[in-house]
Amino acid sequence: MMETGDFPRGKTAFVGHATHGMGEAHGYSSMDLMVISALKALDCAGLTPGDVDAVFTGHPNDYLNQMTFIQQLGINPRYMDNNRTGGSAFLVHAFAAAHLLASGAIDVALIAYGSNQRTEGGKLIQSIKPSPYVGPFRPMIPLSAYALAASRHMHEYGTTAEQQAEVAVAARKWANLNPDAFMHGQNLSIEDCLAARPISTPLRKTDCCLVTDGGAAVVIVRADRARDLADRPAYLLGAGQCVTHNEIYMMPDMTVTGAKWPGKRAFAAAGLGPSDVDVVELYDAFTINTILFLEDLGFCAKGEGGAFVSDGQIAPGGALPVNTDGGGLSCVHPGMYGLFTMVEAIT
Amino acid sequence: MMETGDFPRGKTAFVGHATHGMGEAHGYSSMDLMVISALKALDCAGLTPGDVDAVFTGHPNDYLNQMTFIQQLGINPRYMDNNRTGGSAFLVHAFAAAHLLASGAIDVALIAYGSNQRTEGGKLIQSIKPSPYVGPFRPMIPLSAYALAASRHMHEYGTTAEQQAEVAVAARKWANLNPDAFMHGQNLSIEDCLAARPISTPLRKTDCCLVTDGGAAVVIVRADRARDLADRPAYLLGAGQCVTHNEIYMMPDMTVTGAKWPGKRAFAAAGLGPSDVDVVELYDAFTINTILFLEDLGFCAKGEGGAFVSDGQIAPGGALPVNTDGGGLSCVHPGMYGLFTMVEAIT
Amino acid sequence: MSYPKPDVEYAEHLRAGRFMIQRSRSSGRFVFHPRVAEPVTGARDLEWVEVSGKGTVYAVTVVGQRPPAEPYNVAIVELDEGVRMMTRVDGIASAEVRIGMPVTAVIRAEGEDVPHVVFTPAEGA
Amino acid sequence: MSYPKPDVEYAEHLRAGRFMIQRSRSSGRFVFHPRVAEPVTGARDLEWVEVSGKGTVYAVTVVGQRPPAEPYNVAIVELDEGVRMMTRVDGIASAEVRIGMPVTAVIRAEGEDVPHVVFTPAEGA
Repeated sequence: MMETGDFPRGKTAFVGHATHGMGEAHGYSSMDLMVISALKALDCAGLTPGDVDAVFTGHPNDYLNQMTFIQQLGINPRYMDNNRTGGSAFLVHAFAAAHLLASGAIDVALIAYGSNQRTEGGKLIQSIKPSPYVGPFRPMIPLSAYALAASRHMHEYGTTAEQQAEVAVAARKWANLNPDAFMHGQNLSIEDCLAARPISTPLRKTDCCLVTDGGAAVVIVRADRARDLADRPAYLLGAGQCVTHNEIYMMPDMTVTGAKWPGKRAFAAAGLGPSDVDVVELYDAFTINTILFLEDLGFCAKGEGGAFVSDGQIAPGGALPVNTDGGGLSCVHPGMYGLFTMVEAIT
Repeated sequence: MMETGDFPRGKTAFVGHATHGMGEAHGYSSMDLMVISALKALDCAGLTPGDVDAVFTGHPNDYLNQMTFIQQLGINPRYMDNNRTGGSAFLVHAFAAAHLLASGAIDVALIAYGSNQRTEGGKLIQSIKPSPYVGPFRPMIPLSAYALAASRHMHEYGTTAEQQAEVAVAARKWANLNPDAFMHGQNLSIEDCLAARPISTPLRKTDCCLVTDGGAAVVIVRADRARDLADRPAYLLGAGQCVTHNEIYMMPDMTVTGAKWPGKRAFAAAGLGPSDVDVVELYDAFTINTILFLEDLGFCAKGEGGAFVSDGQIAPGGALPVNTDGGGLSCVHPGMYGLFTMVEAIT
Repeated sequence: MSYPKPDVEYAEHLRAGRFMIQRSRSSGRFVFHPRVAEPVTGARDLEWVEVSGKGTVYAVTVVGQRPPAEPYNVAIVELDEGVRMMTRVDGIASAEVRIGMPVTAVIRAEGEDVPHVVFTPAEGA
Repeated sequence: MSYPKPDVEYAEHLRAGRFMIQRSRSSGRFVFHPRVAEPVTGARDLEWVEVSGKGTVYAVTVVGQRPPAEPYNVAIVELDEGVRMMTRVDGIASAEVRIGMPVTAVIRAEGEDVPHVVFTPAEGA
């Protein structure tokens, strides 16, 4: 049997990326934001929609959105993927794209996302009723799930509200260096965070991601072609996926996220470790996420994430820059933040 | 650049398959049908849920169904895919699974589907409003789209209502050989079809697929392991995907389906052609589909599909057996028929 | 945010009594439905052009309804400019709509409905 | 169709006043939520077992509501049998629910709501 988990290290590269309508995009549909972001990302590489033969997409509610997308752009794909895994979908798309590009099944992969959830005004459709093991207890999903994880992490490791506030403040400081960030120009202090309204304890308003509009897109090709299309291709060295549960009560250890295992696989594929990393972009839907992911990806030991993010160590000027666009907490979060982590990482 | 469209011919094989609850499955949820089908398919290969490291799923309305699915079965996947492309999704899943298995990214792929749309009673959720270029005209989607295609095929090639009825009658004859088929035991004649109620002309009730419940699952592994897990592994020789449009008015030529291009790619990958094929399983959501696909896959010339299916030539005893389970027309159609074509093909 | 809002603009033209579709300045190719860029090329040079309103029925279906509601037709019409659109043929019994029939556009923009274009049989046809 | 309907059976047990969860005959492992087969192994030998109802709060959150509605708690309780479930702790102010607190199950199966299990602080704790 072949060795499992073989990733085509460095065989593919990002050659284009763009965002559009981050913040409020009045009058634009989610599809408009996907399409415009895609056109701009293709422009970066000097490519046209007709050059694309694989699309990977996300949209807040149209579950055949990839068909509308290719119809809008005149793309004739040999592979389409609208795999939904939550906001992380686009990272999984990149994993699949890398394998399919490397095998020669596809030549030019376009990953795109758009959502006008802020200006559209909360018309999100609940697609399925909650299970009988969750529904009667009325958790705010996903907020209360992360709140429960935070309560457990605080209990086991003494993580404090101040440490979680450090994550929010660091994100805000990065946002204040990014003119495109939705919260650009609005200062935030630890004291502000600690005084913010509790939503689902221990999470307060400042522990939670924004609700914005926004679109994003990236273009991936094989490495040999990348050099012709971009001055500085961003090579994809490793990727991985894991799922541990659906409903929060089924999480095997509520202080350990699924990031642990694919993190190991991605680092192994890349031949790198946490100490080789200069900048981290991760999915900060809530402040506890940043702490959990830094632990689970090996940047610090389990339980030490709170101390790790303190004293501005992940903020501008800190030891390890994290979410340098301002993150889902202070830059952009149109429902799914995942693609923005990749755009920021390759910018 | 690598040659495009490289498919890992024969490097993967189906080692398990099952259906469950075809017809009416009172009291079972769509997820139940997925889970039970998956367990039965794994049984075929002597595998357990814990052996599975990649899941590919479909469900009528829960767009994070793959998470519920892995939670139900205790699967810890390194890849999950709930890519939606309509009822064809599972064929696309097999395409992706073959590439990821061949590259070593995954070891055991489980594709599963379940839907209780019949007994649940039409509680399908319309996830997004139709576009302003379609909505005002109130087509029945997807029925009227195929009706429009049928109208054009009849106009250009003289295809008749009788020829479309031949497809329905052939499907029923196959269903009458299959005790699991929903319409087993109910005869159908050309005359019955021509007298059936018009729904969206030229399509009559007998030209349209069933509304049933049903679940299905298949298991795919690399070929070297397949020989240890199944007496008669079914090797996957070729596959392909194509999308030409989303809304019917955007279809480039309304008599040529997207099956044409991936059909060529799949045959090329396999090193085979239509004349090598003994049995065909295709997606007969409507009788015109069978005619169009047989043309587009090269079993006959464009425009000759009506004559090709006449005189019982795709029915039991005919020259080319098509949809030997009875198809979506007479066996099972829980909203997405695609996975059942694979199950029947490898049975 | 310098990108156009083509769906909005199309509807505004209809409300003003103009049946306009987009055409690429560089390729001269007409485009329907409205978009922010020409398909395939991605050219951002689409301009609105008023069209003749003449076309031909390309495909048609009649949808049955529970009586006493009347059956209605859904048609695909190919404009003389070369693009196709979904529509309905009014002014004739639905069962009489035929593929190949020449038709003329009529704007429906009254009421709260989405503005849209239907067709009637061409005069003298 | 010889497969069980575990969601239905769980609810029926609750309506009959029994808090039952599933256990695999071969492995002895308890399983929650209800299923048709043991996770990981796929063993089809799950049987219903009445449980002690004793457990410990594993995690808790208090959800704020617009006044005058009161905040309510959502908790994860680990049963002595080793499985965890989502629930609520009644009989105490939500702000006073603590991780590690021993609790006892109470069945709520009245009315039209989905039958479910909540907990109250264990006596003497």
